[in-house]
Amino acid sequence: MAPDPHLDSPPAGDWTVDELMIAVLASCFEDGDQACNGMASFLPVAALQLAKLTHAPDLVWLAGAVGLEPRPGPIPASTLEAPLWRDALMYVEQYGDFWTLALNGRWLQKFCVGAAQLDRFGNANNSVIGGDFHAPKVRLPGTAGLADMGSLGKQLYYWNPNHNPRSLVETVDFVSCAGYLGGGDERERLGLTGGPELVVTNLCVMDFEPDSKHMRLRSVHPDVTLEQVLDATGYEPVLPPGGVPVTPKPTAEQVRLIREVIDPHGMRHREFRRR
Amino acid sequence: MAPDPHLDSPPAGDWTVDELMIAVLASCFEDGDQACNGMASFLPVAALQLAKLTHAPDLVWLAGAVGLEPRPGPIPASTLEAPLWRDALMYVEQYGDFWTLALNGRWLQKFCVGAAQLDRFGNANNSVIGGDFHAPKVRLPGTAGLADMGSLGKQLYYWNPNHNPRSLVETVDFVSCAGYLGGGDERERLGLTGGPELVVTNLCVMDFEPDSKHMRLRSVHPDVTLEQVLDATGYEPVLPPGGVPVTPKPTAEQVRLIREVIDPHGMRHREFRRR
Amino acid sequence: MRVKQTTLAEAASLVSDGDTVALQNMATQAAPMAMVRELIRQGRRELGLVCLVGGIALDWLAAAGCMNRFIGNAVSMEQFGLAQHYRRGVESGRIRMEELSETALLARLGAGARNLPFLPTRGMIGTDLIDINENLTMLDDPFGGPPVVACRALVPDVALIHCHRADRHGNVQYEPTALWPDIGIMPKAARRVIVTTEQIVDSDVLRVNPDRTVLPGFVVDAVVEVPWGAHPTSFNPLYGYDAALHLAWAAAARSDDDVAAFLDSYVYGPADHDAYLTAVGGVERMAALARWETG
Amino acid sequence: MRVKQTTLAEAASLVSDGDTVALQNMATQAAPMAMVRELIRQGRRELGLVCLVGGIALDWLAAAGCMNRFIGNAVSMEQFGLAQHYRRGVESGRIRMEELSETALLARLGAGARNLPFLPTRGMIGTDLIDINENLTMLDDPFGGPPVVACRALVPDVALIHCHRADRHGNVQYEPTALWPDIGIMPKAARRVIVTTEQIVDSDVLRVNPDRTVLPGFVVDAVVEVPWGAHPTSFNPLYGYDAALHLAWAAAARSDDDVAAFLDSYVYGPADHDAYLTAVGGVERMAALARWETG
Repeated sequence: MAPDPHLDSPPAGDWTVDELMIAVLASCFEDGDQACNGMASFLPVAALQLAKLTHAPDLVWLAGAVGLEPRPGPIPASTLEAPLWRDALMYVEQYGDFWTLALNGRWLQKFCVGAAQLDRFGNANNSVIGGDFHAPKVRLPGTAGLADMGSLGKQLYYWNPNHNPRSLVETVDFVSCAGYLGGGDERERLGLTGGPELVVTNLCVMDFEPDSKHMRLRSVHPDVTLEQVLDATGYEPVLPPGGVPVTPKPTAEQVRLIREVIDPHGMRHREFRRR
Repeated sequence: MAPDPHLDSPPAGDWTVDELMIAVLASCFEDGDQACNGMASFLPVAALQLAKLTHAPDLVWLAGAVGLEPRPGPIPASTLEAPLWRDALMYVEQYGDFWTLALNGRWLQKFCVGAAQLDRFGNANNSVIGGDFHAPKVRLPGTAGLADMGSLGKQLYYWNPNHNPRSLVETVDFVSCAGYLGGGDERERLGLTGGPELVVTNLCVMDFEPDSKHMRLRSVHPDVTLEQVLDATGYEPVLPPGGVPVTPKPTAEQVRLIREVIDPHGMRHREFRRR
Repeated sequence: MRVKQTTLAEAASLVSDGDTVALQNMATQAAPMAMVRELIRQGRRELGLVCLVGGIALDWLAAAGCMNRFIGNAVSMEQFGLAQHYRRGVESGRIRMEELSETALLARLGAGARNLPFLPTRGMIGTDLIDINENLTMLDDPFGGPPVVACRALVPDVALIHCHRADRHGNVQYEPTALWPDIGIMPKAARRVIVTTEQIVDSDVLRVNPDRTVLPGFVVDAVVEVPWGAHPTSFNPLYGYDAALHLAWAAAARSDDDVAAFLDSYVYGPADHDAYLTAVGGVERMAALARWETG
Repeated sequence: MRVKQTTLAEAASLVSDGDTVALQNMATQAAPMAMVRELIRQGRRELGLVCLVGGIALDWLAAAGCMNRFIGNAVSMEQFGLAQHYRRGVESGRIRMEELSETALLARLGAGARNLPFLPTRGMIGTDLIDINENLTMLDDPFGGPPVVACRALVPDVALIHCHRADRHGNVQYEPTALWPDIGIMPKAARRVIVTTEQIVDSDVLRVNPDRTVLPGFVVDAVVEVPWGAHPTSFNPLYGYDAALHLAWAAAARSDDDVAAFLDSYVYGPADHDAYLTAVGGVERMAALARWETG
């Protein structure tokens, strides 16, 4: 989230929280990075496209972890179906190619993660809630590639369109994706590099305090109060000294690109309806 | 080498030893087997084609370990170049596909091996002769896929167009391909199944005594004497009780197929010139 | 090459009660649905399913009581929500899930295909997935490097695959499209392989594009021609997923009566695959899906 | 995507003395020969080469004194005999060979590509190859199955690849042909990747056949257009190997004077790649090789 000259256009007068979240996620990607997306990932896909259209034209997108640099077009109804990667430069075979590239450690170093539960140390859970693993209260979809990405030295960017105390919890019921585990240097001691970088919700942006690895409030969105954030969070985030800044609004140009070019059919709103 | 009705045509009046060796190797393959070939493997390629044209029409050939069931045609100047696998049904990718199929253990269970040195227990050497491994008297080409095939439960069929005491030796200078190692159950004790089945040379056919795993004379080619074989062999092969049979001559039909259909350009003779 | 062509019913007889079945599938994509319906109709029981990402196929198998275990990465119909019957099966303890990361599932299947006792990954380290799974264990690098997660070989009894075209010998070809791992590795790991195909063609047709052949016939035990055989999942580039049928299932899944009616209409009822295609909208509907009018 | 297009000379500067260089090659096939000649001309020393099967490229590098070690399966020019200079290099102790089975080389490179400390194989068990190699060791299966041979990760400094077409961003495409492992895994294992290509095309040309793209541009550091860049090896389907030049080399290899004259004529002498093509027979010769008149 370094300051970026391409974003220095006036803030939008008319914006919504999905657009703000997309703008924040877009700012996480730098020119020359590579990134893929998974299932039901409308906000990350929009963010990657926004980054490419603004400050990171040489960001490489592996659509659905399959199609290399498809021709730009409106986001379709699925982020894991063929229309997403139409006219790609390459179909990346998954077994030998995609996971080899992802394991390598030099490429695809940033990954956006949606998680049903996320705890104060950035551990994520998409597996089970409550009960026993083999007879849980709630069976979630499963960890899929996430359990890999969390342990392979990637920088993880969590997004959550529905910030509430059931999704942001003191301790996850099950670690399906390694964050900072118990905090401090526990991750490091297991030989893991990388880790969670940022959490972008519909209320705020959080990062991680460098030593303790406790989640830390970085900014609160415009029109949201600190109290609202704390009430909606299942633990106490570290507060930055000297008050919590307000998340910058998306610029007018960013909002225009999202609405007119990237997602004219409003697929991104599905993420908010879903929960 | 079960008796085969397709071979019951009259023996050729006019045949040469390359044709006899091809006929013997062809008889090792059964209908429904799969087999590939490596570099400079004119006799095995001719044998596979002969088997397909006679008793084993459903033998599957992976030409050069690349091209599945190419259209039949005269053997070209290389058994590892594209003309061999022209018009194949499939190009088998080598890393993920070919070696996965070969490692599996259910497919490609028979493999023809050419070796610079072969010892009485069927261990083969294509690595170094004499001196130290890192400053040998003779550096041979290297083991390539052979060191795999010897340990993966395959049935190995050795061919040697130049039977002499330097190529059939008491003990190989270096084991680049596991035969029966020190004999007896040593191979079994390492957990290895399969192993050498047959040795086909320009003088004779040998197999392996079931218990000791010593090489055993199975038949001597027409017009070759037992003494010639023993003189040309760097160890004493086990002799079958009751005298050594004569290797059956190729049939007239086999010779015709080899000369007119399979190898009209006589590429098979290169194997005899080479040594 | 030997002839492997047969019927859906004959091919399904290669799957026995209790088998571990590797199923090509990816959320809303490319599942051999005609074969799945045949297994349900034939009343298979206690199947274990292996998928990368299980979709509607898994939910139908769960609803019909055909399965009692799952090995895979995730189960989801993506935009059509969770697979509710699968989910309730796990929550009630009727279905046991072995949850693996993608590299771990690929390592387990890869080891199975290659006759290796295990393959390693560096994924999952630090998660709770390792300790609860007897098929995973931490292993020191014998060369002094970092430890790995050893993933035990998995050899499914049978793999079910759907493809664009095949010859009657079972040589399997795909149109250029996303090649998911289930195509590349499951059929090599499994003891038996059943292929359904949009079209059976002469072998010479395959020779035009040998680079598009992904499986040699000798690994295949049965091949069956089933046009639209992946419906209601998508089969790119030929046709899109059927959103209407997915939504109808998601709605029906809430009540036992509706589920029974749904399965009667679309799984148990139709006498054969043609009757199924008629039941889901026939030629007109298929033509729309071929234009990717999926909604 | 970033632009990676450059010249042979610039690209060769990415290879330093002492580097471990993974070289696409298969007896008489598909070696990036133009890049090999450039390295010889630039006088690189103490290179380690990694090939599946090394051919004439390796013999030239050995004759020119550029290499002191080799990791691979075999070295042979098939019908044109052994690589005599490479062979004498090993026999004299000037070149050290790490001899690996095919699965072992693929395991070492595969581990390097996947950032795993090792990968296992079941090949080579019982041979003498394991004990003499510190990069191989027997390892017990943690699940109680049979032991495996652990193959330590190999990360070459640079990989040299030749392809049919690429765009200026380094996205690499092949015509349908045999895909040897060096294409699939070496470039992912190596720290840097240099691609020579028969043709640089607009990216939109690649979009017509995305299934034929085998490497994404982001793994590639330099791409150079070099038509006939694999000569005198073959580059199927475009052209066959040059038997005459292979035979000329095999004959020259017997005498030091002849070797020097040969290298002067075909490697050191020609000012650039066009001059090389003229020296080996020019347009007419290339046209014959394109018809696979290789003799």
